[in-house]
Amino acid sequence: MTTSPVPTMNGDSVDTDRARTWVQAIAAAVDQHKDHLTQLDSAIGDADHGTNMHRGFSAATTAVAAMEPDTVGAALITAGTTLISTVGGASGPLYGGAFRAIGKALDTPTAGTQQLAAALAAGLASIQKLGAAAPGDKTMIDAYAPALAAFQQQAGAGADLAAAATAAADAAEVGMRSTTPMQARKGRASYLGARSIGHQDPGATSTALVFRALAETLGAR
Amino acid sequence: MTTSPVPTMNGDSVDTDRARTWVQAIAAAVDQHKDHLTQLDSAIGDADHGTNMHRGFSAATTAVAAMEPDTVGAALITAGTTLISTVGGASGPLYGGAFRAIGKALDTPTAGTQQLAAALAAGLASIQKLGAAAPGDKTMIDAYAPALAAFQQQAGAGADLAAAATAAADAAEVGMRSTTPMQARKGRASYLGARSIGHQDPGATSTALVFRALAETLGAR
Amino acid sequence: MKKFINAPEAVLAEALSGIAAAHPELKVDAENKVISRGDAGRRGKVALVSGGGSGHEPLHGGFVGLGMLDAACPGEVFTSPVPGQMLAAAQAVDGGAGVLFIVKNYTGDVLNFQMAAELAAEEGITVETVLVDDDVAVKDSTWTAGRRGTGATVFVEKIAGALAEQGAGLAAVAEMAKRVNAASRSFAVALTACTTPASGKPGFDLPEDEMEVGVGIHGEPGRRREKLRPAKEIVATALDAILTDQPLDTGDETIVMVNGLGGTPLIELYVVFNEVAAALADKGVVVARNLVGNYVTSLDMAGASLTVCRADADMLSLWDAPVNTPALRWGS
Amino acid sequence: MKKFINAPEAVLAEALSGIAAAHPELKVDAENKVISRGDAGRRGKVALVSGGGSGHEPLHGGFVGLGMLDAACPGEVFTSPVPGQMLAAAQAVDGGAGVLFIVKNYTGDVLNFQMAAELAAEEGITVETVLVDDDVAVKDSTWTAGRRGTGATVFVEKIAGALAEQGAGLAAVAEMAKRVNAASRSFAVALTACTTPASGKPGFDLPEDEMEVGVGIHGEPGRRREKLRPAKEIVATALDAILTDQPLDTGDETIVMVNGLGGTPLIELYVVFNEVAAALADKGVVVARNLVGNYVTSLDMAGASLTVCRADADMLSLWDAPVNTPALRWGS
Ligand SMILES: Nc1ncnc2c1ncn2[C@@H]1O[C@H](COP(=O)(O)OP(=O)(O)O)[C@@H](O)[C@H]1O
Ligand SMILES: Nc1ncnc2c1ncn2[C@@H]1O[C@H](COP(=O)(O)OP(=O)(O)O)[C@@H](O)[C@H]1O
Ligand SMILES: [Mg+2]
Ligand SMILES: [Mg+2]
Ligand SMILES: [Mg+2]
Ligand SMILES: [Mg+2]
Repeated sequence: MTTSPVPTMNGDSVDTDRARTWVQAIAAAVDQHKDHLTQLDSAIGDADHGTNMHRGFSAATTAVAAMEPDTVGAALITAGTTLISTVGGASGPLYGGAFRAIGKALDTPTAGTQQLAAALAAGLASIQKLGAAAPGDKTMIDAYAPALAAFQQQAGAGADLAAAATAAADAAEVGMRSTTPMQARKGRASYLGARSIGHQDPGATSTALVFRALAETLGAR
Repeated sequence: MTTSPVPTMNGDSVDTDRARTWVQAIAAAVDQHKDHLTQLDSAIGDADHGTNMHRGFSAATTAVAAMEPDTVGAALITAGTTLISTVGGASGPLYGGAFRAIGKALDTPTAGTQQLAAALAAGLASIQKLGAAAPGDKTMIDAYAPALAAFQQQAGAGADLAAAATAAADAAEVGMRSTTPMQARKGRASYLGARSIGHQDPGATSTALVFRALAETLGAR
Repeated sequence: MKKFINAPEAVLAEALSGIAAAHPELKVDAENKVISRGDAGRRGKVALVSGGGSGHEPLHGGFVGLGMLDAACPGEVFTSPVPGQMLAAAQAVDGGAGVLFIVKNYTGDVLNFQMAAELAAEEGITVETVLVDDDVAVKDSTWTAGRRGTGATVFVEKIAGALAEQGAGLAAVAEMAKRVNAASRSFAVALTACTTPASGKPGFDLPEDEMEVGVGIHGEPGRRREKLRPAKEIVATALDAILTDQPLDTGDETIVMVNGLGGTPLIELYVVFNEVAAALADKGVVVARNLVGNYVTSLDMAGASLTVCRADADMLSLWDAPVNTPALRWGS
Repeated sequence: MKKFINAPEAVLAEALSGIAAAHPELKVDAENKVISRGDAGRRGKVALVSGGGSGHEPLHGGFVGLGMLDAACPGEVFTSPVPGQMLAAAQAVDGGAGVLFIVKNYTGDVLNFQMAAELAAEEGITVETVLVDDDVAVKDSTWTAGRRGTGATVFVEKIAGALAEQGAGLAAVAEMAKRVNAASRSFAVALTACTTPASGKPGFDLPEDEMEVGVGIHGEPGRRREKLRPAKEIVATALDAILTDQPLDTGDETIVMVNGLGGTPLIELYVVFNEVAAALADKGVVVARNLVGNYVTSLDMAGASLTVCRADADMLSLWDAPVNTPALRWGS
């Protein structure tokens, strides 16, 4: 997950274009890491997470490209709805619901760090409400929760969007790696019992891609 | 196919005991070469020739052991009938019919070289009548026909049984090896067309065992 | 990867088209990916809808027809279908008496069917949901995803389908489906991994003398790996897991399925059934009905699952009721 | 070797015992290894007997029942049964109207059934024999063993069985069986070899990107080895071989079977059938009836065969007649 230099023209607010760019950036990252995600899912799941994410975010990219959104959230709601209607599996409703929740919390033409922090929190709440998983269960939450905490902490400390998103992406990757020694208690990997230990969770891995894409979109270097 | 020294007490006639011993010797050889026969059949057939021969000759040995035969042929007829009723496949009726034909031609308490030559000829005739294969078709006939010819030639030249049977066994092995470059025209291997070339025929291989067992039984060294 | 396909992405659409060509008595909605009965939507009949990832054929599409499902929604291979599909299915088959969703207990299936149920309710369709969770290889607990749904799905679909066909109401059909699930337990063993079209590689490597014990139907490894053992001992392990969870008494009547996971020769399934029948007879348990064959597969996995349902008289008589689907057919 | 068995030598006997337990409506003679209809030997009904090596299940035992076979004699795996078995079967099912032996054209099957026919004649049973030889991968010639019998066996058994059920005489039933065979052609492709219990190893090694074209059902390699190709092209190859041998005209009606060889997922068979249906539609050929599934298998071989029968009105109506066997069941 390398970071390419992106101009930071609008460092302290997200606009409708950037929301769209985020979706596209996730799609690009998923495209690049598709086989890796599927491989991770092959070890402790059913070998479809890469294909699932790819199908969903390709469709979401197409859907948001066709829009003329008025609010930051509009594109994200569309992306979420598209994920729900194209992905299937566990990740479809979980990511779909999260993006819809994030989008609904961004019903303004632009949004700042605090507002984005609240929106990301709504996303996590949606995942937890649907999936009933807790941190430590070896799911996407183990990347999402620390990412959100880092973002909130930076936002509270007055950091700009790029800095907050970069901190979130870094924390997501740490969280992603922390899933390796965990024993899964939710999702398909839980069927393996102790044998799920020693493998990185595919959903936590895609969540790290989502936050890295956000950091890139918001201008991190 | 090594030859163990067997006492040549009755060099110029076969008796009822020797007929039985022949069947047992074939069973022992088949037992030893079972996997090899199956392996050959795996390359150009259906991987059952070793199992088939083993099932048949085990049953035949049991059947002849329980007999008190009056004629040389009686045990061979029983062996043939047992092969027919236990082997199945192509080799069951072919070998079964052959042993029955050989046995019928030996309806005397003892038999000499000439009579055995005629009996072996009756065996080949049975195989050809049932299976309609000719020399060169890559079947057991390619071992049987040269073996019979060698036996007949030795018998005509006044050789004793052991010498004739040894010549037959040697010729059967040459014939067996000659099947490798042939393209099969009969049996299952024929389905492979040109791809049957380069593989030794399993039935010719078991026929070589049959003649080597005869030579051993009749006292070859 | 060796498969009779044109492209991994095209498998589902092309298979659906093949199903449509092979079974003109079914309706196949290619756009929404819904397979339904030719006479679906009959007024007053409770409609049964199931679905799940593809790769388990004949489940579920092969069980659409008289006396069983009204519609099936196949997802991508090993991926739950999406709510829109399920909604389209519910709309296609609702005859005003409501729709029963039969959902195998996997997070993806549960969440997507849950969303579909909400959408259907918004459209004025009454939906009940039954979760199938029969796999005793997975420990049940409120802290986990719970047990997987596997072989019992066939029993639930058959028996609830028969009851719906007889005109029972939604609550009664849902209740029966739950009873069948509650009475059923499954356990599976695999000798090889399966290969999904998208991943192109077997899900795991298994040495020539080992087996995966307690596997699911999505190519995941099982609870543990063991040395391969004779059929008799494998059956003893499976039955033991099942009977520990749900003891059976002398005289209890059962419906038993020995199911192939896709790559197991039928002759072996009969060898397995022979052991199951003998072991249950030893315990005085009656195998009143049985299925031996490939019903809930996992692509090309060489493996077998055992499902035992303690069946009461109602269940047995509904089991015997006519069924006319591509994969299950009897009665008139 | 990984199989759900106890011992290679015990497979056949134990599977037969499993079949007996699973299908109480059939009679299984464990000693003679004969599976027959519960009501076999009905006076005046022509009896159909088939058999062959085991490992092709559901063929033949799965086709014993109303409207199809009266008895099946399973041999050892891939080994023709013996004459004594066939005689026992003929004796068990003869109702005085004669027995039709349905024999797949393999040297072993032909010779053993020939001997059985002689034995039966000695017992006063009238026997007719029909040879099934539909596999166009093998060139027909008086100098060779001739074509193999494969998928068409199912068509012959179904259609001749229906005619016998209607009370037709032996000559008419035999004649119909021959007509069906003459109208049928098959071709098969394999992606992997199968492993017999006795040999314990796959019959051949096939690289990850190659397939065997023109294979039989006994694990032998095919006519040639080729690079693996998309389903569409594989179907084109198979259809081309079939139609070159027996051209079909626009408007011709056919019964088509896409058959799995044991290790092929059903979803792939539907992808294949989709291609077959499209290709035949292109030529104006009508697929009037079809079967998609595992009917004539080769243990765990991943492979598929295509059988096309040009069916006249008689054949179609006999096809539709009721059949009630473990593997094929319809009508009432
Ligand atoms: N209950 C849950 N809560 C949060 N995340 C979950 C839950 N169940 C599964 N996941 C996530 O979903 C990922 C798997 O997604 P995917 O493979 O697309 O779906 P499926 O498991 O249905 O095949 C897991 O790696 C895990 O991170
Ligand atoms: N028509 C025939 N005439 C003579 N021998 C034959 C004929 N057909 C097959 N065989 C012999 O039988 C052998 C195969 O025997 P076996 O494997 O036991 O039977 P099957 O081919 O039925 O599996 C072949 O190797 C060949 O030597
Ligand atoms: Mg997955
Ligand atoms: Mg053979
Ligand atoms: Mg999945
Ligand atoms: Mg054979």
